[in-house]
Parts: sequence; structure tokens; C-alpha cells
Amino acid sequence: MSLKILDKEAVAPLIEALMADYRVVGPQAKGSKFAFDPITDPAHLRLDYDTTILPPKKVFQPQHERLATFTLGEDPQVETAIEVEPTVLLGMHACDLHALNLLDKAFSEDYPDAHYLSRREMTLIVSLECLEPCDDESFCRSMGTLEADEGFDLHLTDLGEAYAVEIGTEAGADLLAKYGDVRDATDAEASQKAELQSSKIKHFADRLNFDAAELPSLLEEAYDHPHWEELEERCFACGSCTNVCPTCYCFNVVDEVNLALTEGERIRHWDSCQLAEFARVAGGENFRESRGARQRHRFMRKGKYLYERFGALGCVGCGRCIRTCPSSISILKGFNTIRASLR
Amino acid sequence: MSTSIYKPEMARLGNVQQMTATEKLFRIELPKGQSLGHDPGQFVMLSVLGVGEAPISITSSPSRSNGDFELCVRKVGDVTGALHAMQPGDRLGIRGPFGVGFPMDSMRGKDVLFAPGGLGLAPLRSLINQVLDERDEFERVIILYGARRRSELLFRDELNEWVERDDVECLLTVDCEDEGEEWQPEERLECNIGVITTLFPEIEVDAKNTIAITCGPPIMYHFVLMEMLDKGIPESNIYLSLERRMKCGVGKCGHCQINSLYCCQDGPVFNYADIKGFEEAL
Amino acid sequence: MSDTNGKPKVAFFDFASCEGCQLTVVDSLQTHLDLLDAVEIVQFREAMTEKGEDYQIAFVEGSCTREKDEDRLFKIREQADLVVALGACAHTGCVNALKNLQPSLDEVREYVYGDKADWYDTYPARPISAVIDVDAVIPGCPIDREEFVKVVKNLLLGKKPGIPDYPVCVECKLKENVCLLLEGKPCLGPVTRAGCDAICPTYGDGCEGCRGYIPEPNDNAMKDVLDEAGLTVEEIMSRMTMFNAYYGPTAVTQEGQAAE
Amino acid sequence: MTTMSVNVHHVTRVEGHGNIVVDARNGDIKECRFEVVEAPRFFEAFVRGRPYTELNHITSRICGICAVGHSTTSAMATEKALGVELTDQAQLLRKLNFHGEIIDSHVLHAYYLVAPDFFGAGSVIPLIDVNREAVERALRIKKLSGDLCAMIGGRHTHPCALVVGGFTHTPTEDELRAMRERLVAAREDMDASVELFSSLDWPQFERETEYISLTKDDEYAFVGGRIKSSDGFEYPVEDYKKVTNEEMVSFSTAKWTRHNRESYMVGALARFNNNFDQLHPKAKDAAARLGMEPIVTNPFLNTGAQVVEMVHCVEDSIKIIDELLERGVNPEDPAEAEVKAGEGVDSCDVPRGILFHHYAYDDRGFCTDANCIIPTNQNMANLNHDMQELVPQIIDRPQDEVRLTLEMLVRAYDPCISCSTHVLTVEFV
Ligand SMILES: Cc1cc2nc3c(=O)[nH]c(=O)nc-3n(C[C@H](O)[C@H](O)[C@H](O)COP(=O)(O)OP(=O)(O)OC[C@H]3O[C@@H](n4cnc5c(N)ncnc54)[C@H](O)[C@@H]3O)c2cc1C
Ligand code: SF4
Ligand code: SF4
Ligand code: SF4
Repeated sequence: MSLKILDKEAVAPLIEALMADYRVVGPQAKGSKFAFDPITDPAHLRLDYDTTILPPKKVFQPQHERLATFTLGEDPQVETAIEVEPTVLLGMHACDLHALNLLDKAFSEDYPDAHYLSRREMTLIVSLECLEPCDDESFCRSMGTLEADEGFDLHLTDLGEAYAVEIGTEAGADLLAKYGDVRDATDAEASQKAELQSSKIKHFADRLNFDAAELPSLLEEAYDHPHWEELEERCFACGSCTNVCPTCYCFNVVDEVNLALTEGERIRHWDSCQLAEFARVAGGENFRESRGARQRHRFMRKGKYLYERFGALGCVGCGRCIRTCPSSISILKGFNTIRASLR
Repeated sequence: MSTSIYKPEMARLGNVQQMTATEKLFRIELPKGQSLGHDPGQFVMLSVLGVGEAPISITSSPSRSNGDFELCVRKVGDVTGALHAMQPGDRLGIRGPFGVGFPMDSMRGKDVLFAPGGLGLAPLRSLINQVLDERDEFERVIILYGARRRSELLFRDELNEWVERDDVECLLTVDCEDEGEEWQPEERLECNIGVITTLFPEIEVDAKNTIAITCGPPIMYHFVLMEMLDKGIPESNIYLSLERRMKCGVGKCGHCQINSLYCCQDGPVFNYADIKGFEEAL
Repeated sequence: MSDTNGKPKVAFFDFASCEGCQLTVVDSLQTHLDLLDAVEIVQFREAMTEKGEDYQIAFVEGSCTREKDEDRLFKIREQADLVVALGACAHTGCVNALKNLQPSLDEVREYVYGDKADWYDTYPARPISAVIDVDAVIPGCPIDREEFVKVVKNLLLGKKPGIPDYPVCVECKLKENVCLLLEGKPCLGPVTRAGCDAICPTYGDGCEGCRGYIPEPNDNAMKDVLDEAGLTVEEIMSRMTMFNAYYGPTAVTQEGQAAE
Repeated sequence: MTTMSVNVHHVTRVEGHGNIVVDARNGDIKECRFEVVEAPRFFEAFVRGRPYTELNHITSRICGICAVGHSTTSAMATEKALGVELTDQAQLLRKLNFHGEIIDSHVLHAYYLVAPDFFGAGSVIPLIDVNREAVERALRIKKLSGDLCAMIGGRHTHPCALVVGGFTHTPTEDELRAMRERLVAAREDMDASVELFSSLDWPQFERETEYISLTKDDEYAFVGGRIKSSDGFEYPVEDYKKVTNEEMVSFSTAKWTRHNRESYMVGALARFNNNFDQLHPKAKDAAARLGMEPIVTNPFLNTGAQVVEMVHCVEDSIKIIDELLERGVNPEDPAEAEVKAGEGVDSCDVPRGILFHHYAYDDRGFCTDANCIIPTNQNMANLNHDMQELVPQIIDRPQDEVRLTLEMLVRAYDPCISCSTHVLTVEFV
């Protein structure tokens, strides 16, 4: 399909039009940072955002989500609750797109998760080409997630006055046809876009001191590495690193009832392997007792376990966990430290 | 895309039997006489609506199912506490069966050694009874069972039956006798005093031809594994059933992860050779 | 737990406190008027004249600050099946325990009451768990309305109260707040027990630790982080004792002081 | 010969503990006093050694009902000590927040604590059966005022965003607009409240006394101002000790104060009497409907004055929001304090009356001395004098009625006794 051009002036009207039929979610300012939130005013959209506090996974797996409702009493009944709205998700960066592809695998393999997948199916993704690193903490180039090659319906590249729009799916093409005021790209615009894309790599530093493909085998050797003890000293076990990670999807499920104890809801909440009680079982046994062991588990999931399961690394190099950690723990430095000491 | 893997089937609680001070045996009937269709070693996610869900091993064996199944549950917290307060006829939610059960096929034609400790008998009972119902398929059947006290021995009638049977070698032990508890002679099972490992010297095994299976609290299976290995049983002939926190049962929630493995999907029954290197497993 | 009409009888008591937690209970009626259908309140001095001595659940607000408080606490313990510490004063001693940090309690009395100091009986402020066994706590200064209602429901269901063991940062992140520490503002969120829905950071004010610390707080890392936020050693010590003076200037001494 | 002794231990439905001890033999009153037996908490002593940033959050914990009042007054005293200037926006938000607390506290007092007496109900809970509409209205007003406080300070009880220099959080214009709509809608509830309270049969009792409050030139004073006495005195707040000469009485943990006469009254009625002219016209209307015209000398009508102030605060809140919206609301950080040695006093007229906080700081910004003078303390002597005069007038009535009338008098004063457990005059260096 051919490349389209969307003038920047046409963005607000496009969003306005979309808002009539969809929940439109996009990056907006939140204090000094940014967050993906439903757009109430097109002027609030900030496609120039650096990164968001939480990744867009919350659109597909909300922080708190109803899985079922039930009645109590003599003959209790359960109803599945699937909370989904037609949504357009605007402005996803490539790293987050890679992460989403991984979540898709996690939620569809073996036992497909209807809650996640329904939202996924009802959401159109309009991603955005990263031409510059979002900030100093990201290392997408090293993790091979700098390019958005699949998973989007539409993909935008900033040409200055306008966006070049790549069409990824038929649904994307339909959306554009129905709501967008676009035209075909000229040859000049097409080559400008190609040029931007091919030359951008020089702006991105390769911050991992080795090939990311080495990670699974490197971490295999690093199970008893002293680095975990160092993290033991510094980590708070606050779970921020996993909550902000676009590929973390662990959860807890709890029942909530009304005061009359006649009905209730089963709610899924985000959970974190960093929290002390995550792996504790009845009787008090905790299979990941120390903060260091829990940090090791996080590193292993990012660099090894998810790869073994899904064929893609669990870290996309977005840098969020590094930015957010109150103790300035950096997974990137961690990988580099381990590698330097072992190989 | 509207059936949720998290939606429990509402089942009916049948007979409830108090087994010890803290354990009860629950018979559960699925609607419309459906059968659970499980393998020994698998588990269900049991819901008490309003309280929550917990993974529980199916303790009855498929060979003895009349459409219903049994769970043996210790009261330790919210869900198990609420279950213990329920009456026959009450409704509870069931999802499953989930997980990988015991390797019946690789056990056929071999000697089998079962060494459960305490509540670890619950999942193993499903397998033991299945084996006994197909007794001809197996060579020797050895059961070594230990509990902390005599009053904590589970399934006493069946233990008695196994002790009595000529084609089963069943030895029992308790860590120590209950204080001030008098037992009627007919209830009084023949028991060794001491931890479960004290039973191992009592038996001879044909190590290479034996499949050994254990389940119990971590401190117990640690030592049991050492005994099994001491007897020369090959690592790949040893299986254990593990317990982890679980919130979904279907490999998503992450709680039960043991290094790279998910206890709910890759287990709960594991081959020792596959997990012996995993610090988080043992 | 319940008597013939099926509703458990509950009573509220107060000791040294600002009574803000009891008020929060009253405020919870704005959104949960059905609380009154779920339990029968037989004693609540702040809100009602009626006084019943037959109750199963006692909610106790306030710290124990003098010997004569102890007898009242013993009586409550004797009558109630469940004693719930309501709010920080009862849970950790709250700011009342700041007086314990003063060099001399006699001087403290004199400073406030002058030559009449002798009329005022006092000893170091303590959480009620230092005097009687407590079955559950609802942390916070003041308690969180929704958490109070949640605990009541859990007790009605026979469950554990359900107070989180994890730190405030969890709730703060899930709300997608901009982290204050990243903006160089002090915050005790990483070591403080969650359950308040991170209300202070949400409103731009660093956590002051009013809910007490999590079971294994990383004390040293907290001090390092506050140091980086520009606090002096005295300011760090002060921050860490503001609501937790009873336990001294280290979060670790509170270990084992689990909510449940 | 009548021998009668009324001893009501722990008067209920007041915030704190108090005992009434009336001992009348042969018509003589042996003892008649309101005791404060609340466990003393020693705030002034233990804030010494704490950094200035903590002071208003610690002293907020003096009282759960007037937390905004303590927090605001404390922050203002610290700001004076350290020379911090607030922006106009922050000043407006402080006032708005304060109105929220006045409404909240007054609705709690008038509806939950006083009204049950008139309906023969032991509390607001059985009142639901007697007058559900009134209870629901009270809950609605309380929710509105609580939400108003929370919108600015984060929560009503112990506001987190209220700090030295202003606020750590700014409400959005959308939030302010939504709040304005709710305040406008609340006029109906205000009207119904005036209706309800003007229908009540207040006990007949008059005793003239001195009324002390804050006053300002341009508005009905709550946040800051000068001290004003109905006996014709005015002082800057720094001279608060001229008014509050405190004395200790053996049976009470609260201290008593006196000024021109043997006692004075503070609170809604004192403000009403001193600053009536500055009330919003709608509030003056309400006063007329309640049959109140200054100077009102029946202390039971303190509750009436509270209803009038509720109306005033709803109207003035709408006005403040309009002003904020007109100026445009910008998120702003609190004004920075320059850490230095200093001393500061300031005052607010909180729901129960005039409140003073007075601090001294060392050059690191740590508190070295503190004094807080709380309204309930100031009322304590006046309440006791009222009782001395009221008891002979009603002593012939049945004992239960005497007891109830005295309890009602105590409640009319709205004594916030947890805060009243205080204090000594301190020499500042
Ligand atoms: C595959 C599998 C099979 C199982 N089979 C059986 C079986 O056949 N029979 C059986 O009885 N059990 C079995 N279990 C164990 C059972 O799942 C647990 O006992 C059950 O989940 C407990 O749930 P609960 O809600 O009753 O307890 P919870 O309320 O979750 O608490 C249980 C206990 O855990 C501890 N605990 C929980 N949370 C905390 C915390 N935050 N801090 C400190 N301690 C805490 C406490 O000691 C508490 O009493 C099995 C588990 C697995 C994984
Ligand atoms: S964010 Fe940092 S401190 Fe918190 S759990 Fe992760 S690594 Fe530990
Ligand atoms: S591990 Fe950190 S850098 Fe990697 S994807 Fe997760 S949050 Fe981003
Ligand atoms: S603001 Fe405080 S509570 Fe929130 S994430 Fe940062 S440190 Fe944690």
C-alpha cells in the first residue's frame, strides 16, 4: 500500500473525528512527565513526548480490571466480565510495540486470555517512528527494538510539516480512509522518509557492551553472580521497575464484595515479583526470600526466561525501570557489569 | 473470544469428612454429572466466591471417579478457611484440571516407590489408588508415609488397607506420639517413631528399575531426595510434586514460576533431573 | 462473630488521639451508609449517647499514654472477640510518641503545664499492641476510608484484614504519579506500608510514613536516597521518626510489626 | 430539701472528654464545672527539635476536626518566622480550603451532634429513622465540604498538600468548575438547613459576656486578621497573650483564659456578633430567619450562628472560585522558605474560635519553642460561668432534664476537647 501524508494541521481534526467513535488514547503531559491517557481534548496530545511513566500495556491489561462478577447466597452465579471499548492508541514508540508483540504471545499461547485479547482486537495502533533517542536511559538500539516492523495498523514518521503514514493493516487503511484527511506521498516525501529512517541510527548509541543475543547464555552463567548481592543492598523491593516495564504482566486476583455480602467482583491487579509476598506460600515458605534473589529473577525474566519461552527477549530497552528506580538500579549497567566480569 | 479461562464452573459440595484437626475431605460434584477427566497429580483452582481462589490437588483417582472427585484440604488461610466452614449442598467454583500429572506410562512395568510426607499424601493418593486399581501393570509397590503425629495421619482407612495388602509394602512413621492421646487398638496403625527418612533403611530397592515419587513440605523432600539418591535411584527416575503460590493456574500470573518453569503448566509434577539445578525449586 | 440478628456488635473507643480516625469512620457513611446494616454499633462516644457493653469487635483509636489507660484496654480486650487498632495512634504511637524522643518527660510536662505539671499523669506513648493483643490494625494518620470499609468486609467474611505488606510506591506507580524522589523531593514511599492509595505523593507531598513501615524495609537505602535528595542527617532522622518515633530512628527495628 | 447530684462522665458527642460535676444541696451549687480529662498529649513540648517543614503536619494532628485550621495557622506562623510570602493564588486556595472545613465542622456539629437532642434521638444513627431527609442532607453537605477540602489539600482530615509556602498541588480549572456547580446546587440544602434549625426550640437562657474573634477590614475574618473584642479592644495577633492570660485549674487538662471580664467566648457566635456586617447577604437573611440579630447573648444559639456561617461559606466559596477562574489557575510550587532563625505568631478563626500558633526556630530551621492556644480552652471558663448561672434557673426541673440541658449547653459550645489539652505561656528568647 502506498505511503500517505497527513498534514500536522489535520491531526487535531482527525482525533476529533475519531473521538466520536473510539476511545482515543495517547501521550499527554502529566506534571513534568508524560502518560498515555484517554484524550478529552485533541490539543492535549503530545506526540513530541519523550517516554511515559507507565507503558501502554495498561490499555490492554489495566492496572485493575474486573474479570468476573458474581452473586452470593444459596445459588451463587458467576458472569465473565470483559471490559472493552473500541480504542485507537496513538503514538506508541517502537520499543513498546515490540513489547506488545511479546505480551500478545504471553496472553494467547496455551490458554488464550479473552480479557486481554478482546481489548487487543478492539484496538487500532498508530505508532510513531523514533528519530532521536527519547532520553539518556533508553537503549533500544542495543536491544534491536529501534525499528517498528510489525504490530501497527498505521505508523507515523515526522517529516516536519506533516507525518508520513505507513499502512500496516487493512483496518488501518480503513480507519485512515474513513477519518483522515490524507493524500498520497510524493516521491520526494517518500524518499525523505526513507532517508530519515536509514540515517537515524547514528543518533542512537549502542549502550550494551555486547550483542544482546548473548544475554540468555550470559545470564545462565550468572546465576550465582555477586551482582545480585549488590542489588540486595540497594533494592527496596518496591516493584516500580516491574510495574513500569512494558513486558511485565504478572498479576494478582482478589475478590471484592459489597457490604451486604450479596454480590461481588473478581478483580485482577498488577502484581510484582519484587514484592516480598509474591512467592510466599501457606506455611510461610518463600521461594524468593531475599531482595537480591528477586532482582535476579527480574533480570532472568528480561534476559533469559521470556526468550526461552517466546523467542523474544523480555527487555526492549525502553529504559523505564532505570528512570523510575528510587535506588538508581540500572538493568543496563547490570547486564554490562555481569558481562564484563564473566567474559 | 468470550469464554474466559478465569471463569469457574459452579459445582456442588457433596459429602464432607473431617480427617484430622486441620484437614477435611471434600467430595465435589460438577453440574450435569460432568466428569472432571483428570490425571493423577493434576490440580483444580477452587473458588469460594467472595473469598478467593486456591490451587488444590485432586486426591481421588480417575479410576474411582463416579463423575465426582475429592479434595483433601488443610485449613491455613482465607479460602481454605471458608471452604472448611461450608456445608454439603453449598456451591463452590472449580476451574481445571490443570498441570502435568504423574508419568503413569513410564511407571508401568517398574517398581514404584511412593514417599509422601504429611499433606503430600493428598496428591499422591490419587496416583497410588490408580496404580492399585491397575496393580498388574506394575512390579513392586512401596509406600513410605510420614506425618508429624499419629493424629495427623491422613486417610487412615486406606493406610490400613495398604498395610494389610500383600502386594503393597507400606511403612508408616510419625515424628513423635501425640501427648495425652489414647488410640483404640483398631485405630492404632503400626507406626515407626521418627522422621520419614528413618524408613528408608528398612527397604531394599532395585534402584535402576524403580520410579520414586515424593511430595511434602520442602524440608521433608530435601531429605527424602537425598535418601532416594543414596539408594542409587537415577535422578531421572525421581519425580516430585511441588507447591507454589498460584493466581491463575494457566501460566500467566507469574506467581508459581520456578526459575524458567511454571509450576502450574510445566508441573506441578517435575522430574528431578529437570529441576535439580534450580535453586528456586528445592 | 454475630449474635441473633446476624449483625456483629461493634464498639469504638478512644485514647490519646485527635479523633480524626473516628471521624473518618463517620465520614465513610457518606458513601457507605449500608455499613449500618452490616454491623450494629453499640458504642461510639464521639457520635452517639447510647452505650452498650456487649460487643464483639472493638475498634480502638489512640495511643496508651498513662497507666490508667491500661485498665480500660484490658477491659476492652476481655470483652471483645476481635480488637482492631484504628489508626496510627493505636497502631504505631503516631506523633504522640514524639514526646518519647524528648530528653525528659518531666521536663515535657513542665514545659506545657508549668508548676502544675504534677497534675498531669503521663508515660511514654505506646501503641496499644504494647499493652494488649491486637487482632488487626488499620494503619494510617488518618485511616483511609475505603480501607476501613474493606477491613470491615474482610472481617465479616472471616478473612484476614487484608492490609498490604508492600510499599506505597506500588500504589503510587499504578496511579502513574510522577515520582517525587526523581524530582529531588523526599519521600518515604519505598519503605512505608501501602493502603492509602499513595495519597500524599498523589498530591505532591512526599510520604511521611504515617502507616508504619513494611516488614523488611531497606533502611540504609532509604537513608542514602534521602541524603541524595539533599536532606541533612538530622533531617533524615527526623523524617524517619515523624510518625514512627516509638520505634526509634531506624525502620528496621519495626520488623516483625506486621499488620496482620 | 433537694439533694441532687448530676455527674455525667464522658459527655458524649463532643470531640474529646469532659465531665460535668454539678452538686446542688439545699439549692446551693457545690460544684459545677466542665472538666477536660482527655489524656494530655504535649504537642508544644515535642515539636521542639523538629524541622519547620514538619510543624504544620504534626500540629494538624492536634485535632481531627479542625485539622485544616491547625495546619493553616501553623504554616502561617512558620511563614511569619521565616519571612515566606504566598502567591495570591495560594492565599485564595487557603481561604477556599478553610471554608470547606468551616462547613464540614459546622454541619457535623449542628446535624450530627446537636440536632439529635431536639428529636429525642441518642445519635445521628437513630435520627435516620426520625428524619431521614435531614440525615441524608447532612451527609450530602458533609461530602461536599469534604470533597472541597480534598480537592485542595488532598484529604480533609490532615491535609497533605498544605505546606509552608502554599500547596504542593493545584486543583485544575475543571475541578474548580465542577466544585462550583456543586456549591451552587448546595444552596437548596443550605436553605433547608436554615428552615430546620429555625424551627427548633432553643433553650431560653441569656448571659452577656465578652466575645472575641478575629476581624479584617475587607472580609468576614477566618484566615488571619486582628484580634477584636466586643468590649471594644483590638490587638495585632502578636499581642495574643494580652487576651489569653492562661490559668490552670486542677480538674482540667485544658487551660482557662480570661481577658476583660472573668471569661470570654470565642467561636461562631463571637464572630457573628463581632463581624455581622461582613456576612454575605444570604447569610444575613438566614440570620433573620433564625431570629438572630447581634448581639446575641444566648450561648445555645452558637449553633444558629454556625448555620449562618455555613450559608456564608458556601456563597463566599463560589465567589473565591469565580475569582480563581477569572485569574486563571496555574500549577505552582509552594514558595521557598529561606532557612534562618526567627519567631512568628499567627492566628485563624477556626470553626470553634480563635486559634494561635507561636513558634521560634533556630538557624537550621528546627523549632526551639512553641505555643498553641486553642479555642476550646478559651471557652472553658465561659462555659463554666454559663453553667453556674444556668443551673439555679433550672435546678427545680427533673434530674434528667437538668442533665440534658447541661449537656446541650456543653455541646452548643462545640468543645473540641482533644485540642484543648494544652498549654503554657512560654517566654520566647
Ligand atoms: C499445585 C498445588 C496443589 C495443592 N494441593 C493442596 C491440597 O491438596 N490440599 C491443601 O490443603 N493444599 C494444597 N495446596 C496448597 C493450597 O493451595 C494453599 O494452602 C492455599 O492456596 C491457601 O489459600 P488460603 O486462601 O486458604 O490461604 P491464604 O489466606 O492465602 O494464606 C495462607 C497462609 O499463607 C500465609 N500467608 C499468606 N499471605 C501472607 C502474607 N502476605 N504474609 C505472610 N504470610 C502469608 C499465612 O501463613 C497464611 O495463613 C496446593 C497448592 C498447589 C500449588
Ligand atoms: S524499582 Fe528499584 S528499588 Fe524498586 S524493586 Fe525495582 S530495583 Fe528494587
Ligand atoms: S527491563 Fe527496563 S528497560 Fe527493559 S523493557 Fe523493562 S522497563 Fe524497559
Ligand atoms: S513518589 Fe514516593 S511513593 Fe511514589 S513512587 Fe516515588 S518514592 Fe514511591
